[in-house]
Amino acid sequence: MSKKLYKDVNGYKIEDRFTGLSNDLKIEMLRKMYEIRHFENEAEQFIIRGMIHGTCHLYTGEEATAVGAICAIQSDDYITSTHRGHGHCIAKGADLNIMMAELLGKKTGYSKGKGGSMHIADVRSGNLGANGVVGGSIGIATGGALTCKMKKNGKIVVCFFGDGAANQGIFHSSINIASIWDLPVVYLCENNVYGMSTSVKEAFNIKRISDRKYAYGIEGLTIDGNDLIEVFNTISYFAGRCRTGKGPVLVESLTYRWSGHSKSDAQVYRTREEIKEWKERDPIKRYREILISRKIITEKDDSDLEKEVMNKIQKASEFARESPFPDPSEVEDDVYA
Amino acid sequence: MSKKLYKDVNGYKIEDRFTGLSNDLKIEMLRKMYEIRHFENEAEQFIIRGMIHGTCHLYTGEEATAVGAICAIQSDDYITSTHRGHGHCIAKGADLNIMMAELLGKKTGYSKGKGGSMHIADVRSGNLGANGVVGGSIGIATGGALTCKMKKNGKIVVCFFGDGAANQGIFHSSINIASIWDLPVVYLCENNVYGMSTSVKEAFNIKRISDRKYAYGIEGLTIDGNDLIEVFNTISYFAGRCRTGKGPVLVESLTYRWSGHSKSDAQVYRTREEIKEWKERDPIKRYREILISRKIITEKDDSDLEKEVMNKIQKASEFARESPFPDPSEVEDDVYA
Amino acid sequence: MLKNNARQLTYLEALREAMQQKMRADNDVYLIGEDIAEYGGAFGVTVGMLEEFGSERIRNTPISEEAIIGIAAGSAITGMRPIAEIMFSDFITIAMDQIANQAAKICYMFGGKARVPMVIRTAGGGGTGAAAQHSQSLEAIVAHIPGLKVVMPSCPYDAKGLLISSINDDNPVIFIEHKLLYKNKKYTNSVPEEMYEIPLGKGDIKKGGSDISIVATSYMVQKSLEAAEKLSLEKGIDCEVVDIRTLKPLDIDIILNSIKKTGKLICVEEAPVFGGFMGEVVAQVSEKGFDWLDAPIKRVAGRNCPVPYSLVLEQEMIPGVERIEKGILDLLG
Amino acid sequence: MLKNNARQLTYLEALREAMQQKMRADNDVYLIGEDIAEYGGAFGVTVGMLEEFGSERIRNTPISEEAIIGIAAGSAITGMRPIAEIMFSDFITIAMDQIANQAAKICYMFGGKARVPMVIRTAGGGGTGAAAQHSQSLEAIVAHIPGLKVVMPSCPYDAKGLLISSINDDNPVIFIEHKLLYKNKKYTNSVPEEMYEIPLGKGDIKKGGSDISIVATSYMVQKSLEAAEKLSLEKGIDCEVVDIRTLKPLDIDIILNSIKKTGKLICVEEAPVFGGFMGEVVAQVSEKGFDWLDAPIKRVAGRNCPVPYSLVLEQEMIPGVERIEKGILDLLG
Ligand SMILES: Cc1ncc(C[n+]2csc(CCOP(=O)(O)OP(=O)(O)O)c2C)c(N)n1
Ligand SMILES: Cc1ncc(C[n+]2csc(CCOP(=O)(O)OP(=O)(O)O)c2C)c(N)n1
Ligand SMILES: [Mg+2]
Ligand SMILES: [Mg+2]
Repeated sequence: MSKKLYKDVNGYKIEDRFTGLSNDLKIEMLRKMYEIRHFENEAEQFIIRGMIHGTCHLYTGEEATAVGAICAIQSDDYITSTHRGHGHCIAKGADLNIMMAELLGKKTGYSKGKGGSMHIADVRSGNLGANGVVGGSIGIATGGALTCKMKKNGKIVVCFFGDGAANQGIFHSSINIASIWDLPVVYLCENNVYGMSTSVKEAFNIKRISDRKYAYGIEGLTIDGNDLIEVFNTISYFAGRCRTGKGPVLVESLTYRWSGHSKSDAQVYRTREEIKEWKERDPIKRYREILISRKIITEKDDSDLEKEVMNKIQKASEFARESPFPDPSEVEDDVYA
Repeated sequence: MSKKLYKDVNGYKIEDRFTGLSNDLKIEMLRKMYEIRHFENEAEQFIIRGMIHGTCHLYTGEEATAVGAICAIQSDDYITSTHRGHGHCIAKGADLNIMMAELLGKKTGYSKGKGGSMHIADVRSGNLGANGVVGGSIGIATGGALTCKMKKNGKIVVCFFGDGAANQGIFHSSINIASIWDLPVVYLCENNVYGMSTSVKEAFNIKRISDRKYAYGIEGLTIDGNDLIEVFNTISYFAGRCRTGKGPVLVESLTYRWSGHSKSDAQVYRTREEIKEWKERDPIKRYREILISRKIITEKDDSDLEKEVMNKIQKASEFARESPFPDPSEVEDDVYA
Repeated sequence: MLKNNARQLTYLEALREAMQQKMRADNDVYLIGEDIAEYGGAFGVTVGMLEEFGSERIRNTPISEEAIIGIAAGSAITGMRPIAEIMFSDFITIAMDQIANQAAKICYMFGGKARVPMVIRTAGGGGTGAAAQHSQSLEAIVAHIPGLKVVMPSCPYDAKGLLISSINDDNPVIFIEHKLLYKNKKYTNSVPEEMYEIPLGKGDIKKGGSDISIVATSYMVQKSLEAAEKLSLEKGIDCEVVDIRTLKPLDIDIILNSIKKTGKLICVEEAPVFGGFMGEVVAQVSEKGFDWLDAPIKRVAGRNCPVPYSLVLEQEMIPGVERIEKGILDLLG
Repeated sequence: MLKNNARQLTYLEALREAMQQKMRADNDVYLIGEDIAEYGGAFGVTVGMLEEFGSERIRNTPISEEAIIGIAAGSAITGMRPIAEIMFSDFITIAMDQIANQAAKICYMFGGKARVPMVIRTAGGGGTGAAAQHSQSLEAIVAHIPGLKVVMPSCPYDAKGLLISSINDDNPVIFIEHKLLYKNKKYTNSVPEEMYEIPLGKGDIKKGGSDISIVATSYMVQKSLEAAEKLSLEKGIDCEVVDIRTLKPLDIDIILNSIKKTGKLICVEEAPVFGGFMGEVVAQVSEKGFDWLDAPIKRVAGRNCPVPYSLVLEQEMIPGVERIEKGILDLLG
């Protein structure tokens, strides 16, 4: 790994670990972002066509945060996710077929159709699950980190949650305990400007959510969540710090939710201009251009890659559509282990 | 009122409002502290003699915080209190007879015997009640402040809570809302070094609980909670600030609980020396000596005052003992308004 | 019904009108909750209210259920009459201490010397594919707590009258609305324009009948009416449908009077059957109406599992018209 | 009983021994809660455990019930077997989202692909003068939630065996202890030294009898036994006392078998009667045992109010031996 400095920010000497990565890995990250983008596009199609019973919260526009953070940790580390969880799940290595099947409520889905979009989980890949309760997974992540510490297994947890979740009580009580016990958790707040219709300006009286670190005596930083390289380097740095037993950190990743909150959102609370501005900061476009300019891929490679991904999504979609529904008789299965 | 400076601390230019008070008021504060001290002594006697069904949390040693803070606000301002609530209740002007009767579960008590020590409340005097749930009153205080704001009645709320309560979720979610809405609340954290057996060192990874103000973008300070004059001047200052619509503040008052947590506490978690050290910082002794040295009272005035208070407590005790128990038939009364 | 004028409203419109009228009449009434301002609430109940009443009285909050209820309670003790919206009833769990230990008990703990006039409006029930954490029917949990009142309207007319009564009540009222009723044109009914109250603690016979009594709550009242109609047409069975409307206080007399006539009782609710509210109904009827019963009381309710996501499973979990019909036929033997 | 050796333990000692033995045998078992280390827990249950197991496994927390349960659940999914102590059962309300929406539902929401082996130990019940926020019996609330198991031991022998089973169970178990049993020498009994399990979902006949069945939980089992003894001596009435031990899963068969014999049922619990757990017992018995009943089922339970402070009121709120006796006599007519 390169020991070059990426950024010296607030005294954190964040190394440039990105540049030294293999090209394969760099391209893999682009692929993952495409997977998320096109998975969400397909999910949106399903919603429009009324094939999703329930709602979906799309991750479109925030891809760099999930992919940058998850590629910065080990594959057997844990994450916890949110109601807007497809991106985290894909980045952590879930199978797209099985995910898509879950969205359609099929027996072949991750939860056999019992969980759906809001409870997508692939525990085997270390994803401890999406969560329909805003803030609901912050305690769970903290508990996962306690396991890591008690079992001394060298693992860490990345806990994703939204800006909205940062005002729930469990944010406070959990991070405090993680701090006094030096638990290895990266609390990663995805500040996408809104919690449903409520802007962070309305919900907070502080400029940076990461400043809440002062309430717990922990480290933290606010980063550009649409810049995959910044996310990757920062989380690499802090994950490493966690792994050496120095306790939790609070990172705020600034990004933007392109879609409405969920399928029934008229978006009266924001302007078209604002959305447009943010779309110009498309994390995929930014990263792709870097890879092209650094000659890691060509334009052609890129469009091939995207096509390949779109194909894969089509396959997942077919798999999901063709999969059987669960049998009603299974309804009371799995209530207990 | 005097405009002299009491302290310039962290840029807060806290005026000396104490010196300009009338002697009567200064003596009144000493009286209130004696009332609390002797009320608690009497309550302890009741506990020892098995006359209190249930438990009591004594405020002994912390008198300057309740009295200093409550004398710094208007008599029609609100307070919320805690499980350790006798001191707040007395300082806010409750009748000692009625309080003592409540402790003994008598019909003549503030809650007709239904609440007891842990739920002592005198709503008419603006005391919105003690609370058996640690942290439980922080939301209520915030709601009281919302009323003040919506009704534009010029009142404020002082919300008392312990160091232990500062790690509950509702501390976080309530103060955040008070901050974004500029509600007039003084959040007054009584840091008495322990939450039951757990020391603040063990429960926090920060030096000053008042630093949690940075999480909400509010003002605040840590003060010597055993120095009545410091408490009075600081709360006067911040209460004034609240009243002008500048939003909530977080004040940490450093003090110490002399007694065990409750009647069944063997106190294995702290040393005799520590208790002794703190007893030397007796808030009553300190304040009395100041009044004497400033010739506001003589030694004799002081001992007369204390005797007078002890008499009053004896009367309260008699009143309570002689009062009738509620009738069992009343048990389902007052469930609904 | 108070008045049978022709104006048809949806459940959602009736709820909104109740709040608007109360807010116009009483400055102490205000709304507090998540996304209730510009957005108009997750289900649109408060659409337009920000424009009329402004942000001082339509108080949009961060996502902080526990604080919402604590603040509502604190403001209620000091003179306001808050209506707090908890977006999904599943999230009352986050505020459960403030609901059950604070709001519900303050009046009693303080010997009647404080009152807590507040309404917690929340959307309950499933059928929307929102899965385990957004579909629960948690009324049994709050109904058990002394000091609370619990209301579950099944139609627009009741929604308005019960909400006005709840706002006027000096106690904390948990007011549980059903998501599938909000905009449902099938279940509109005529709603008087003026303010009117439906007293808390009074059930309503939604359909008279003599063969069997069906006691139901909320959306299940509508499903029971459909089942009753089908059985009437297809088999000539004459069901009486009793909508208890308020779980607490419970109008046990209307139930007892019904079974005096029919001798048979079936209880229908959406929540998982085990430990559900209908256990209370059965227990009271068993105690007070044992002699009038000529068959065991039957419960038709949700299965004992969380609400599943997949449509086929969700329909299996939540009772529908067919399951109610089958229950009735089984009971009639 | 498994073994009738002579060693008498208190309830508290039995609980502590169960935890000690499991912790010695399994490194994944650990304790988390407030004041459980030096202090030994508010009621002394964990006294001495810090010395034996150290602060890594006896994890003293700040006052943060919601985080305690969330952390326990997260550690359980990832391989630990936490025992979380919530000091008073009243405070499970603070953690209710984590209990009811998270721990209880994870297994189901994830299609059985995660398990949450955790025990929440908590002290319930009144009689200690601790008033409305420290005396509740909230078992009905958790028993209604699919995915939870709910255990309430009434004596030391059961306490140990049921706690061991609860720790061994792969699901979240709410284990409600009674404050008046902890150190009560009146209710010690012989407890085997070895580890033993009492299966969850099996009730126990604490006293056989033929005239009437008393179904009770926790401390009310002891009160029922006292009432039964008095009635036997004074009136020759032969009561059968059924301790259901686990509310969920519920051993309905042991209850049905008992009423087959007696034809009469009285249900005794400490919680306010309205919406209490016994409604479920009554409903199941009404459905499945209607023909065996020759009298209405009666409930003797807490009054419909918060637990009051004053001794005279508290004794009126919570059922005692006399109220149980009276209930039995009324029922026997
Ligand atoms: C406890 C809770 N309250 C309210 C909701 C409804 N809700 C779902 S997502 C959401 C907004 C969440 O905002 P944020 O945490 O910023 O995540 P984002 O949707 O922006 O990714 C709300 C209010 C919920 N699911 N859970
Ligand atoms: C929610 C809750 N958890 C636990 C308790 C038990 N308990 C009562 S007081 C107390 C300590 C409170 O500490 P702190 O807030 O510092 O107040 P202090 O007693 O020091 O005045 C605890 C743990 C409680 N009453 N409420
Ligand atoms: Mg957001
Ligand atoms: Mg303290």
